[in-house]
Amino acid sequence: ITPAGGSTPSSSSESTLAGTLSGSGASSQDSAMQAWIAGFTAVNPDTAVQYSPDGSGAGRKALLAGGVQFAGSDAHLKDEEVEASIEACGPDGALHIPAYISPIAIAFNLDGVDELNLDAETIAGIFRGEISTWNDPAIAGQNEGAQLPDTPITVIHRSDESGTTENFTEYLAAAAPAVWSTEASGEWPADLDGQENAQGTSGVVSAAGATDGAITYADASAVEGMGTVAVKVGAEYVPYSSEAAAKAVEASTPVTGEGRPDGDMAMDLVRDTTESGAYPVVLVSYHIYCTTYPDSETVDLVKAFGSYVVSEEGQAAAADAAGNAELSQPLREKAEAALAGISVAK
Amino acid sequence: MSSKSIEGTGGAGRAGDKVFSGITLLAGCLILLVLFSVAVFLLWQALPTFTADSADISGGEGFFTYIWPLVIGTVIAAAIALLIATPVGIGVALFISHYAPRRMAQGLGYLIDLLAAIPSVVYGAWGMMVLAPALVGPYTWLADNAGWIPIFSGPASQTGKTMLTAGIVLSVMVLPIITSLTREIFLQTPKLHEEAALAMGATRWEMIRMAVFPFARPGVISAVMLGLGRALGETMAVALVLSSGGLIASLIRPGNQTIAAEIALNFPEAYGLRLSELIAAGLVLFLITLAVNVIARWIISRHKEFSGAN
Amino acid sequence: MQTQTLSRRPATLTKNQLPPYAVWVALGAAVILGAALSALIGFGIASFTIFTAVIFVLGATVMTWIVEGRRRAVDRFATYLICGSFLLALVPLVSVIFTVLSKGLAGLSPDFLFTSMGGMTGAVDNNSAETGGPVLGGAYHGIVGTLLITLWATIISVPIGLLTAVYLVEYSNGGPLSRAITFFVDVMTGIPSIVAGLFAAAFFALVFGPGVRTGFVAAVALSVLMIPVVVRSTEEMLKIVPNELREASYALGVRKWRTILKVVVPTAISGIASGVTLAIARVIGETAPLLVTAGFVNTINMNVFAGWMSTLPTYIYRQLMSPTSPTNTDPSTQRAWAAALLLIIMVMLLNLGARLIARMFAPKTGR
Amino acid sequence: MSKRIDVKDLNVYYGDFLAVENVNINIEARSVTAFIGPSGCGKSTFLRTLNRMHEVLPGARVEGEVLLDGENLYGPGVDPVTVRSHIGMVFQRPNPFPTMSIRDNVLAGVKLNNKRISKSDADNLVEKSLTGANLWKEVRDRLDKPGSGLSGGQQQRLCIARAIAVSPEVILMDEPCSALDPISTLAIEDLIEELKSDYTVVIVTHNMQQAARVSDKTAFFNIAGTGKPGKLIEYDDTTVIFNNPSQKATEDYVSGRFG
Amino acid sequence: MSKRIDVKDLNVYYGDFLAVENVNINIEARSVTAFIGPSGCGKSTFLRTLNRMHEVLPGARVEGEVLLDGENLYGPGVDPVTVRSHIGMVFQRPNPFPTMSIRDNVLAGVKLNNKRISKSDADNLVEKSLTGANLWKEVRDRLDKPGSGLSGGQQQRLCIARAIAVSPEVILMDEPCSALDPISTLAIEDLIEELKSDYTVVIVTHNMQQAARVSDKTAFFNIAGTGKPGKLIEYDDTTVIFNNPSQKATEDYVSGRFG
Ligand SMILES: Nc1ncnc2c1ncn2[C@@H]1O[C@H](COP(=O)(O)OP(=O)(O)OP(=O)(O)O)[C@@H](O)[C@H]1O
Ligand SMILES: Nc1ncnc2c1ncn2[C@@H]1O[C@H](COP(=O)(O)OP(=O)(O)OP(=O)(O)O)[C@@H](O)[C@H]1O
Ligand SMILES: [Mg+2]
Ligand SMILES: [Mg+2]
Ligand SMILES: O=P([O-])([O-])[O-]
Repeated sequence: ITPAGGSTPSSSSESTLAGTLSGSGASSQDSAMQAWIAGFTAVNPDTAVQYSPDGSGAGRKALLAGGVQFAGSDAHLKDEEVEASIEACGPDGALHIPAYISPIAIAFNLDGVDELNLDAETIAGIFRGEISTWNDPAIAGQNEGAQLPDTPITVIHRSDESGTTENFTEYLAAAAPAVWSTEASGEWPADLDGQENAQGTSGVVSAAGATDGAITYADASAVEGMGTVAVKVGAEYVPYSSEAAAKAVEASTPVTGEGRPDGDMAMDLVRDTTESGAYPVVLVSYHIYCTTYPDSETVDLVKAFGSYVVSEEGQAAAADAAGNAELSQPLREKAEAALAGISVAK
Repeated sequence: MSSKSIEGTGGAGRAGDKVFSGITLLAGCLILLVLFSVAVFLLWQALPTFTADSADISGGEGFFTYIWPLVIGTVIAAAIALLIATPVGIGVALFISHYAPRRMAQGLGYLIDLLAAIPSVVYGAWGMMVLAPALVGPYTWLADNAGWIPIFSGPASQTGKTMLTAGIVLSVMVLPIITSLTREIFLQTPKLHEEAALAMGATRWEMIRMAVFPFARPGVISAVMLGLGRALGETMAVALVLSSGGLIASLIRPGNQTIAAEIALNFPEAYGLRLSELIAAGLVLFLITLAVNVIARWIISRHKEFSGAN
Repeated sequence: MQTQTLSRRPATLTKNQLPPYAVWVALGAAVILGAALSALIGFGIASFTIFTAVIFVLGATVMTWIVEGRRRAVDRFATYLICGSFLLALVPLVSVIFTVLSKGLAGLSPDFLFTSMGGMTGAVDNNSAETGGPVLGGAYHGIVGTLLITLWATIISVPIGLLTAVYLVEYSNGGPLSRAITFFVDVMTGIPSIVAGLFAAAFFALVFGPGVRTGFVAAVALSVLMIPVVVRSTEEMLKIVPNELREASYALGVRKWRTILKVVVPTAISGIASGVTLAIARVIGETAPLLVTAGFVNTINMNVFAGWMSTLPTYIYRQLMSPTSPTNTDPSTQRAWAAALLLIIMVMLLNLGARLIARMFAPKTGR
Repeated sequence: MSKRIDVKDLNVYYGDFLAVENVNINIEARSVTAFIGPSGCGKSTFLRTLNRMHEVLPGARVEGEVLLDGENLYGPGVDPVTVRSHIGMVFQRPNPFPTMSIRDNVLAGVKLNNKRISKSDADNLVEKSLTGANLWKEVRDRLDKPGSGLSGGQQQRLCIARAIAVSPEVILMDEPCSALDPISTLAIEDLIEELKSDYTVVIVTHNMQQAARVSDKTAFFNIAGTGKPGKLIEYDDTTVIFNNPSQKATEDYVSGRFG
Repeated sequence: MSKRIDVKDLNVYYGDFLAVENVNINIEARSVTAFIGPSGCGKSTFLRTLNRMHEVLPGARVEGEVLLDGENLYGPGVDPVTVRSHIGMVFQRPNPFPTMSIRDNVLAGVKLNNKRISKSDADNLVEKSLTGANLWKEVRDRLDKPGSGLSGGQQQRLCIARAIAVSPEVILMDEPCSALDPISTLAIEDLIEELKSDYTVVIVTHNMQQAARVSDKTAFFNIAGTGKPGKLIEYDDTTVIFNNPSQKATEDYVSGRFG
């Protein structure tokens, strides 16, 4: 039996773990998940982990209904879900572990332009359709010297409800409240007519890649080869990067409240942060586990898998495969401590 | 041979008949039961939507405001699909049944049936990656030259992912269904009536109008209904091909959405009331199908007196 | 009696005929004019074809109208439209097949057929994209899942559909129950596939507790979609079995149920087989209901009653929508199209197989 | 093996439509009885009531009695399926089962009912029936070929072989030659002549010459007009019907003045 | 209006199968010619070559000449559609268009050529054609009812009305009475008698009495056996064929010795 939380699976190469772990949830971490599953089952050959990228909501629903042992979610449990988690997971409810952190890039397709500096108001204006050509003074003013054509701007957003959209609109609503008047939501505002959309990250990226003058937002790992926006934070423009994203995550505030277990890592990101070098358009995808499981095999399996995911090795494997940002050392330690608290239900 | 009596034998055999007809009846009832449970399932899951506060529904103005653009969108998509697929499908079926050389006809039928063998994801991907980009040019042209017609008003979509594209993809998917059924029906037109028309000095087309179409009408309508079912319920192809949005008249701008695609796109993240809403949308789609079928049956029966079946 | 006829008709049988070469002349003229016109707006194959076709059809029709009269012209026009619609229908077919072939053929290797995606990560794809190495990983698990789930869906829906059709055609006499069944079968054809999936998932959750996702649940969901197609097509095929065969059998003192099983169904088997094939083709490509009922995995599962399963369509969908490596999507795209090609080949083989089986059982007309 | 049929006060309906009215007739065993009459007079309809094939059609029903050697076919507890295995039938258009070989066609009555029969018994039965139908010589080499590959006349004889393979007591034939060429017709007529020594044969024909040639007794049916019921006008020895009928209508019909 | 037909060396094929061999016959204008012969001898097949309906069947073709008042129907440049509007046809089974009213059925052929026929012209034509087909009195009150609601005999007369409405020169009838009851049959026979004063009428019948009653000349076709081609055996005045035929086969057939 693996000592609780202490060691990584690589140190228990004579693994005695067995069984199947099922998870369901966010598609954002799908690629990283494949890397974790491959890495974990390679050292624990008698185990199987399956993950169905059904969407964050579906994953949380499945966890709370007892259909899976863990959920992947781009958002932490809502209050009414926390209540339900007590029934499904025992008195301490469910545990959030940030597993996948990735900056959301604002990417565009404009010949000869690789990078633009934009502040939150301008970004919000573009995505609302209020700024409709690329040579609009609002853009040009922040980008002296850039060759901006009079191409119309084609906004391409996600057609499916998504965590990416939720995080992106959260940023817009927090950082440019004057322009972005609608509430943050996983669904793109319905009242913005005439905009293009596509399903999934790869959908928006390929649509934007094929359309001159298009702009979209997507998980940064997927925007290879497109122009991207450096976002104005405080007084400077910060381009997306893993480090900048990690910085934004560190600056976040923990979520507190009734029914959340000790060490829970659910967090609210500070989107309007002015911290130098932080990139606030970032997505944190959690693994949500129960604090108790009915039998010790499951507990061991969950702990082992959870620890592997947040381990340096696991994070490196994911970053390799999915191109996301790795968890910082302090977060990793906090996560391992929290995972150690998972126990067999009385 | 010994003289046999006709009475009192075959009790066991009779039981066989009873059992078999009982089984077939059971199968029929099972279908009714399944359908009934689907309906109950939909109702039960959709119920919270109808009792909820209208401000809580997506859009914040109640379920009706939420659903009716989707209903219109669904109808538009299906209508485009049928407007294209019905004449072309009937043409193809006629070609195979009455025009193509007999030796070729079967092979040609197989060729068209191949269209039915292509899974809808592939149609979706094809529509998104091949068809939509190819249509950007024509759409722009239409917006420039025929923009005064509301359905072609610009500015045209720059990705080509519009309602018209979705309708075209749906029509391709529906085509083999309409073709294969109508073809069989056309082939069964009584020779009697075909020859009656020809003997009167009708040309081939006049013969088709006089003898084939009247005979085939109910069958063609049910074939179109089957196709319509597919067009109404298709999820993946529409989700991939349509750049959805609010209700607009133009077919070459991004906008509009169908119920099936709305469900598929939002179901994964849906939770609580939103989920009920989506299921309620499914219920509405179910009702649309029901209504369409009722109308189709009514059209068929309205002309019963003059039907080809007599 | 009648001195003046109401119908105008030529005095002789051969008056007012276009010479046979007239059509070719019209075609030639249409090609030239079509090329000229499309050059005006910037030459393109599509516009050239459309212009030529329109000019040819209209020209030949008008020419016929002038020489041979309205009726021949209408007949000719209809003939062109009908042949044209067939050619038109070939356009998407050719385009889809070409797309699938050109994007998928490269990925269709033995490795693809016989390995799963187990252990495949984005890092592997990144590596093969960067080094130009072969795309690793395959669709074996999807092939297995597709075959098993479709098989089970067929096992469930064919007997039910067939028996229902038998009931409708042989037993019902058009009573209210049969009309209800016919009507609801029509309605069933319009159930969106995702609703069928949700229904099956909810049903099994009700019976076996939450989160039951197996190949079998998916098979049930697909059956809901398959049954109406089977019923519809089988019904039509049973209806055209000549009554005289039934009577011949009854007259031999054969019971009705045996007559149905041994005479009626075998006679209609070829039509039934193609109907079943159509039904299978209808569901084998489903994605949405599979994801909510069978889940999705990258490893091989041979058991439809336990564990999650992938099928080729879900595999295609996932490879396209969330590529294994977000940074290098080409390997995933290639796998998706290869799987699409594979799926089409499978359906075609199935179709051919059904035709073969049908031919074996079909009424023999050898002379 | 052969049995007589007595029909008492038979009315035959299609739903509410009375197709044949009040027939009384006694059909002798080991004889050929012909039904003649103009089209639509109910010959086929009446014939089909003799082995309860009539009721196969939806809404079709019968009033009255049909006695097979004194036993009422329409009595309570009588299973129509049993009746039909006692009284065989051959139809106007030859209808061998298209999915079966010649051999299986002959054995259809046995095999379709799932009766177990040894191979040698089956071979015997096939040979006997086909010989009885005058077809053995022509098809002995291709028993495994589909029955639909035979010529019309051969198909019709195959259907007769199929009917006699279940050893019925009576054979009903509804215009068995009307789809055949003259040579096949002669073959079938010869066969009827032979069958009569073992079976009670009833034949419907629109061909008066044929009736005159093959039958011992003839029944003439007539109809007053469309929508009226058919009636048995006269029933007597064939020679009487054709040479000295007692009814005017019969005389008109057999002398070709109408029909 | 009426025209004569001369057939020269006609061979008729179904694919490779020669169905009718080497027919030479001259059919007079304004007369009734009957074709008789056993089933399958090619009467229908031959009749259908007279208005090019034969070639409607796949693989069917013809060698030889059919001259309508000297013009070859099978000559180059002849459109079968035109031929058929000159030579009308009535089939064995009445086949009014089920979706059309009685009136529309009569006008079906006329409307093809004359789309905008005035209402009064149409009314006249309907009345004249139906009167010509002896049907006017029976249907005048229900011209807008579907044609399929009529009785068999009425339907057949409706088909005749439909055929004569386009004022053809020749009317071909393939066993027009074989599906009818005696009363309807008599009505049609009377009609044929009348038609002959305006049209050339050719009628196929399996009923020799009918041939004797209605025709001026009779052609006897025969066939040597299944798979053999049918041939024209004898063609002469009806009285000669029935009373004093020159061929043994004809005599056997008309005296009922076979067929
Ligand atoms: N299935 C049916 N439903 C209703 N009426 C029917 C049916 N079959 C026959 N009839 C009617 O019953 C009457 C007798 O028909 P039947 O077929 O017995 O005549 P028939 O003497 O055999 O004629 P034919 O010589 O043409 O075979 C006719 O009026 C016919 O229209
Ligand atoms: N569509 C067809 N294809 C092939 N052969 C055919 C076809 N129709 C008829 N025949 C054959 O042509 C020959 C002549 O048939 P036809 O129908 O002309 O005979 P008939 O004299 O009209 O007989 P009946 O009196 O039964 O109507 C027969 O051998 C028949 O089998
Ligand atoms: Mg009859
Ligand atoms: Mg004939
Ligand atoms: O990861 P997503 O929720 O944006 O699909």
